[in-house]
Amino acid sequence: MRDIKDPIETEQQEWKKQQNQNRLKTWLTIFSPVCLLLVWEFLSQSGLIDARFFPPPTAIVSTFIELLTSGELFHHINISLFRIGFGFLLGVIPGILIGLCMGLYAPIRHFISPIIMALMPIPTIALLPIILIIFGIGEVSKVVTIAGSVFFPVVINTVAGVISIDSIYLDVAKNYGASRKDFFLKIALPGSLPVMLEGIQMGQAIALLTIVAAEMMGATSGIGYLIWTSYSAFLLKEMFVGLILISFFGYIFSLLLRGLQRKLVPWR
Amino acid sequence: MRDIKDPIETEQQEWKKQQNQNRLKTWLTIFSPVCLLLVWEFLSQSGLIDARFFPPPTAIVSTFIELLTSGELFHHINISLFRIGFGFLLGVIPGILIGLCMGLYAPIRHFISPIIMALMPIPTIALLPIILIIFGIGEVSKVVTIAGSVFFPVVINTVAGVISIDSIYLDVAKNYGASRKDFFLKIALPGSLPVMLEGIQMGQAIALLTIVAAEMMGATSGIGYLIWTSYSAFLLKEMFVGLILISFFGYIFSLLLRGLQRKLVPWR
Amino acid sequence: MSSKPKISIQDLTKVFYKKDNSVTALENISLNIEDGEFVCLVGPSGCGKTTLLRILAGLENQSSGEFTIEPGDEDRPSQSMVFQERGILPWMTVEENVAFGLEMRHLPKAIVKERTAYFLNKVGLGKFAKMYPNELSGGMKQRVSIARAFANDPEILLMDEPFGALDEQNKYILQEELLSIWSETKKTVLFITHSIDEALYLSDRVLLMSAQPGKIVAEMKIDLPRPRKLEDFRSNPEMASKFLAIWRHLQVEVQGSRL
Amino acid sequence: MSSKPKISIQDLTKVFYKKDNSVTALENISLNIEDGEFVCLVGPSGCGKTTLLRILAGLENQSSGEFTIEPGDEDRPSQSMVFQERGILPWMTVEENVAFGLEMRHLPKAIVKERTAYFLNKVGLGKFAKMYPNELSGGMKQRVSIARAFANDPEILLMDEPFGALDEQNKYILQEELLSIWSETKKTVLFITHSIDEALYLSDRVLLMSAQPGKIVAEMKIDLPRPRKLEDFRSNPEMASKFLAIWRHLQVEVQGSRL
Amino acid sequence: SDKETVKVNDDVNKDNPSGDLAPLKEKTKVVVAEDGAASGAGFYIANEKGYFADYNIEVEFATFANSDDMLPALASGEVDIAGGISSAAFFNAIAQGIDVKIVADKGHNVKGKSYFTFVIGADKQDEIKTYSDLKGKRIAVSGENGVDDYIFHLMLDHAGLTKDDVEFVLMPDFGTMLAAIDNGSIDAALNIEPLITTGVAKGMHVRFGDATDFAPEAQIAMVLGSPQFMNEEQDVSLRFMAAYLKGVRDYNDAFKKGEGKDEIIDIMTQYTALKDAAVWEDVNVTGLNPDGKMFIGDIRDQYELYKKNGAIRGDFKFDEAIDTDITEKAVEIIGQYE
Ligand SMILES: Nc1ncnc2c1ncn2[C@@H]1O[C@H](COP(=O)(O)OP(=O)(O)OP(=O)(O)O)[C@@H](O)[C@H]1O
Ligand SMILES: Nc1ncnc2c1ncn2[C@@H]1O[C@H](COP(=O)(O)OP(=O)(O)OP(=O)(O)O)[C@@H](O)[C@H]1O
Ligand SMILES: [Mg+2]
Ligand SMILES: [Mg+2]
Repeated sequence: MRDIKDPIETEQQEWKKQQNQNRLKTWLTIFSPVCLLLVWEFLSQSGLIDARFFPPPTAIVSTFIELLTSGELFHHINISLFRIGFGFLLGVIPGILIGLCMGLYAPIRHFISPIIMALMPIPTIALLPIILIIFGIGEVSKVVTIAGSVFFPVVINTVAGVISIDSIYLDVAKNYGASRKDFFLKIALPGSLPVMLEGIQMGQAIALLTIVAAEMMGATSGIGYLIWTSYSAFLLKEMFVGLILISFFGYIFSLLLRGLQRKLVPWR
Repeated sequence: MRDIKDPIETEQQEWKKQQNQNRLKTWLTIFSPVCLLLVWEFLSQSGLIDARFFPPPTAIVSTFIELLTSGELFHHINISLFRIGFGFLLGVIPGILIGLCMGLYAPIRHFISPIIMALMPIPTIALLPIILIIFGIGEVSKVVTIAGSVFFPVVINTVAGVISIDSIYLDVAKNYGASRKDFFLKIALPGSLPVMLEGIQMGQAIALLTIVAAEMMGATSGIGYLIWTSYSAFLLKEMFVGLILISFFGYIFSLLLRGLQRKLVPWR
Repeated sequence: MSSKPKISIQDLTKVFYKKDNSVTALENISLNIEDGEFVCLVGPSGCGKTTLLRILAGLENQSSGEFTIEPGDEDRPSQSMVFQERGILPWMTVEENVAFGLEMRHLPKAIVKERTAYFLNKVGLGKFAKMYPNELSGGMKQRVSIARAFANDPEILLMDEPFGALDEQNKYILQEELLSIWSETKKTVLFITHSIDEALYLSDRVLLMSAQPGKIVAEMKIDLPRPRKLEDFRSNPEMASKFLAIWRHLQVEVQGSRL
Repeated sequence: MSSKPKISIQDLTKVFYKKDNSVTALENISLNIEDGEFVCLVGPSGCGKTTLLRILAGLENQSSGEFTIEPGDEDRPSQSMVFQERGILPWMTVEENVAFGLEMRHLPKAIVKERTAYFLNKVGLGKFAKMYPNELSGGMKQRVSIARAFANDPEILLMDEPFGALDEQNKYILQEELLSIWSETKKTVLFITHSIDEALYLSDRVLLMSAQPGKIVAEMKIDLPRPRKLEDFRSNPEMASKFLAIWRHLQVEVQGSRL
Repeated sequence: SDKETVKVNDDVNKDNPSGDLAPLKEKTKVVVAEDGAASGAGFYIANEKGYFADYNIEVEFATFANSDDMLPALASGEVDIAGGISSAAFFNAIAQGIDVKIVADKGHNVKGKSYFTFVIGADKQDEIKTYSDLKGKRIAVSGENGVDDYIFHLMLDHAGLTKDDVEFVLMPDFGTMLAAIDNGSIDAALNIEPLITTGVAKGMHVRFGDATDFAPEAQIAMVLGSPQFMNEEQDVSLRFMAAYLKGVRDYNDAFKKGEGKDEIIDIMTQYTALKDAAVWEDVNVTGLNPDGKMFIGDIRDQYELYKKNGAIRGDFKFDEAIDTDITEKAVEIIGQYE
């Protein structure tokens, strides 16, 4: 028995080293944004970068607190989250449905693909007037703007997901006599889910990127509105508050989606 | 022998049917944009959609020809292609290098990842003043704007590509005594290439999406400039010419990249 | 040979046609399999074994010739296939995978539940019912696949190298399990394998196929009494000579097709 | 046993430590392998065979104990490993894969070229030199892997179930090829397999491992004369009894570890 | 005028809440497109002081990034009133059948106190002393073929320069000009309040002369009306204009006469991005005519310039773009401003 104790101790020490390294990595992950902010603060305070354009983070934080206590910020955040949320859903759901149809039926795919490829590279900013004409200046147009940019990555990845389903699973379904509906629900949907979710993750990033453009027309509030009105009034601290909020929500959303992914794709 | 002729004929007929179907699909692919244009033309001509905002394609084509014969269009295309090309390279090359380093060295990855995640959702439009402060209003700032948005998908996919390299290949390299440099060039780079190229494909799409924003600052020509100045002068036909050019280049670029992919990843 | 054969195949030919070169995968296959018979098909790689099975399973159409599967008296599916390792659905739990065939036939919930549980226990996976396939070893996955096919209670079972990817010990264990379930249900089985030992151990009859184009060139009755034990089978000199006979035959075919 | 053993392992133990449960994969392995000997290691799944090989290959560190590989007189690498099917690099051609070890040692171009060509021909892949692995069958991939290891000309060869994923006919053919190359070079080989037949057919000595924690519980000398033929081997009743001895032993181990 | 076909309820009664026109029978919503500029003062003040409410008008503001974006919204009737600049876009829109009308003044420069004028880099003061010193310099202008471009041209004429003598830098965002002038990318810019004051305070640029030196009567911004609103809802539009002009008059009282200035500045800080009341004391505020009168001749000059530059496509009658009837009628009702 004394012989065995030795190797376990050796490995235990190895393991502890490993644990320490892992802890170090976690620390690095937390430390790096803090580090970035510290460097920024230092550069800005010391005048090495122009504090008028890059106000020190502490100044941004105090502006943030001001806006927060005045209640204004909550209003901006609320309305933007609403727009992002609805726009996201309105882009994701048709994206999935159309993507599934395209993936399953080759003629539909061949017909729609070129149209999607042609529309995708058109910048949102150029679509704003068209959206405005069709959907007016209300909430709908903002939601649609976001939906429009979310739609593309979702539809493309859904098609890729369906196509990537191993043909053996199609054979299994056929061999066991799956009906059309069963095939859709039990093979096509879950089979394409992993790749589809990557598209949705991308869609989420794009929804955030689009909020500024969406709130450039006829909005009177929202984080995007805050960013561009602050910017055009050269209130850079307020602008940075908006940008940091967007970063923050980007982080939160990707965590949420990763959680959803773990729930929806438990088999991975 | 007479027995065998029969099945071959049967299969030949099957094959011909298949061929016809494939031809049909090709036709659908070509037909669908044409179909879209025809519907648009009809709706616009008949007044079912507002021709002031959606001029019929024939009118757009004649504007296109006008711009083309005046030589103006060539100039716009040239300068934009130059900006897109350089911006693309300037985003892709650091993206690959930083991505490889992040993929190979966990501490670097843990340090840089959060910063990248925080910067990614910041819209290009909000970065324009910062880019301008640092790079001025010349060509550099336009190229950098494009590079900035191309960088993110490339770096993220390169990291994913390196991480996805099967650990058995790392074992092979170690077992056969690969040096650091050999490991980098013969394992990490080719191993991450397939996923990396997907990031590059995405970067290409984003480069096109960004050209309008990039050419909003101090530009006097370019497709993006054409689009937004036409739009702000309410010359919608000219704007549509610009948008269709972007669509067209998106198509061409993705074909080129797919060709490159076939060259660079012959083992797939 | 009193009643009609369960599976009867006449002059079945399959050609894969391409513009430049067309491949004759199967040529004039004629074959009868009795009800309750366990038949193994052995042949060199690429000789068309999978193709034959896929035609019987309705996943591929023959180019010429015919086959019939004698219908039973009940409302049972005519065939179910056991695919190789990749054939179980990764997004369903073990239980859902086993229930798949029954669900597709929209049987009452209670029946689905009962039969699923029965066959899960039969293959010793009762405790793993809620797990996903990626948490299982290769051997366990194949058990799921077999349970799914048996739970579906088809007229005939088509098995395409179900144990090809397993290690030898697991293979022996699963072979025994398969024989034990089979002896209870007495299904008609058409089983494909590369392994001569496996064919000899499992089957009532071994069919030998030639390399491309695939034809049935020999057959061999295996009259070893059942239940069989690996020990008896291995120490049986008659089996050793049968092994060598098949082996020589296949070697000629394999060498011939390798050039 | 006149000179020093080529590989000597003393009291090698490997523990995989985790917070909650630590696994003892190998326990007090002691073992000598002579120069030029072909040794097969057989054991139930998960008993630590791969772990032992990885330690010898320098891909893993032992927890305690020692091993030495006697260095040769030339400037040769001490060992090369033949991995399972996935072990060849998909982004290199067949030729580049075979040359990989030589390239890593930065040998002169001419030598690399010559040796690569020699071993490519040896395994019958001369015509496929410019192809990528995805265009090859499983058997051809394993040939590349073997050629790569032999081309590297190491002191010893470590082979981890190289033929595990192949069909039986291809397995027999590759086994023959391996023996023929080995008999030319007379390398020391440590070969892992699940297949009792394979172990008996290939090796000078079979080592049997117990289920977790892996220990060497038995060894068996195989004195069948070389060159061996599958026919002789299969019809040899002594081999059949050795097979059954190992089989019984493993069955106990496998059943024991299955609960 | 010939538009009398629409019957307008214009009876005046001192007992009405407004002291003049009767309130509308039903509460009516008017959507006003704004870009958050100080020149929207009339709207903001009228809204805060309840002049719209007196007529039972409810105003909803919609903010746009720039005035060109408002045209499609005006044309489709999504917004009723917009504050915009005169630009080729506006005339082109009319030429394509989008029947938008120019209704009233929404911004001109006050002599010597221009709110829309040139600035030069703070470090360029020794280099650039007179307009002709701008030769060879980089000048940022926020748009081509708009009022910015027009003022830029007038300045060049005044300086005796041509377009080729300077480098025209297109920079659609006034905020960006601050950054660009600070890092030396540009030497001068045609900027707008309150960014001019902000930039001066931060030491980025200084005011350079005054736009009234060469463009004393430039019509910079205008109230635009949607065709439906101006032609078919004259009951509403008349009351809207009356309330607007009341707001403009309060504005003039505050900034010209100093009456009730604190209240007005308070309103301005609420509605614009300039939140610092103290800074409003330094800002050169927008000139807003209390009777809504515009420099129509100047608008015509602008149009001629755009046409000369080839930026106008299609034909239309210039006079049809201008519809001041309602404004004039509103002035009649609420009386001339003293
Ligand atoms: N869809 C197909 N298109 C073209 N040729 C095919 C197709 N499927 C199979 N083949 C060809 O038909 C022949 C028989 O293939 P099959 O898969 O039936 O062989 P197999 O006996 O199952 O081989 P293995 O033992 O390797 O599984 C092969 O030559 C193969 O290349
Ligand atoms: N990196 C690791 N971390 C933790 N446990 C491990 C690790 N590698 C192997 N093990 C454990 O060590 C034991 C031996 O594994 P090993 O892969 O050596 O078995 P093996 O004999 O090669 O099995 P097989 O025949 O299935 O290949 C197993 O129980 C396994 O779970
Ligand atoms: Mg097969
Ligand atoms: Mg192993």
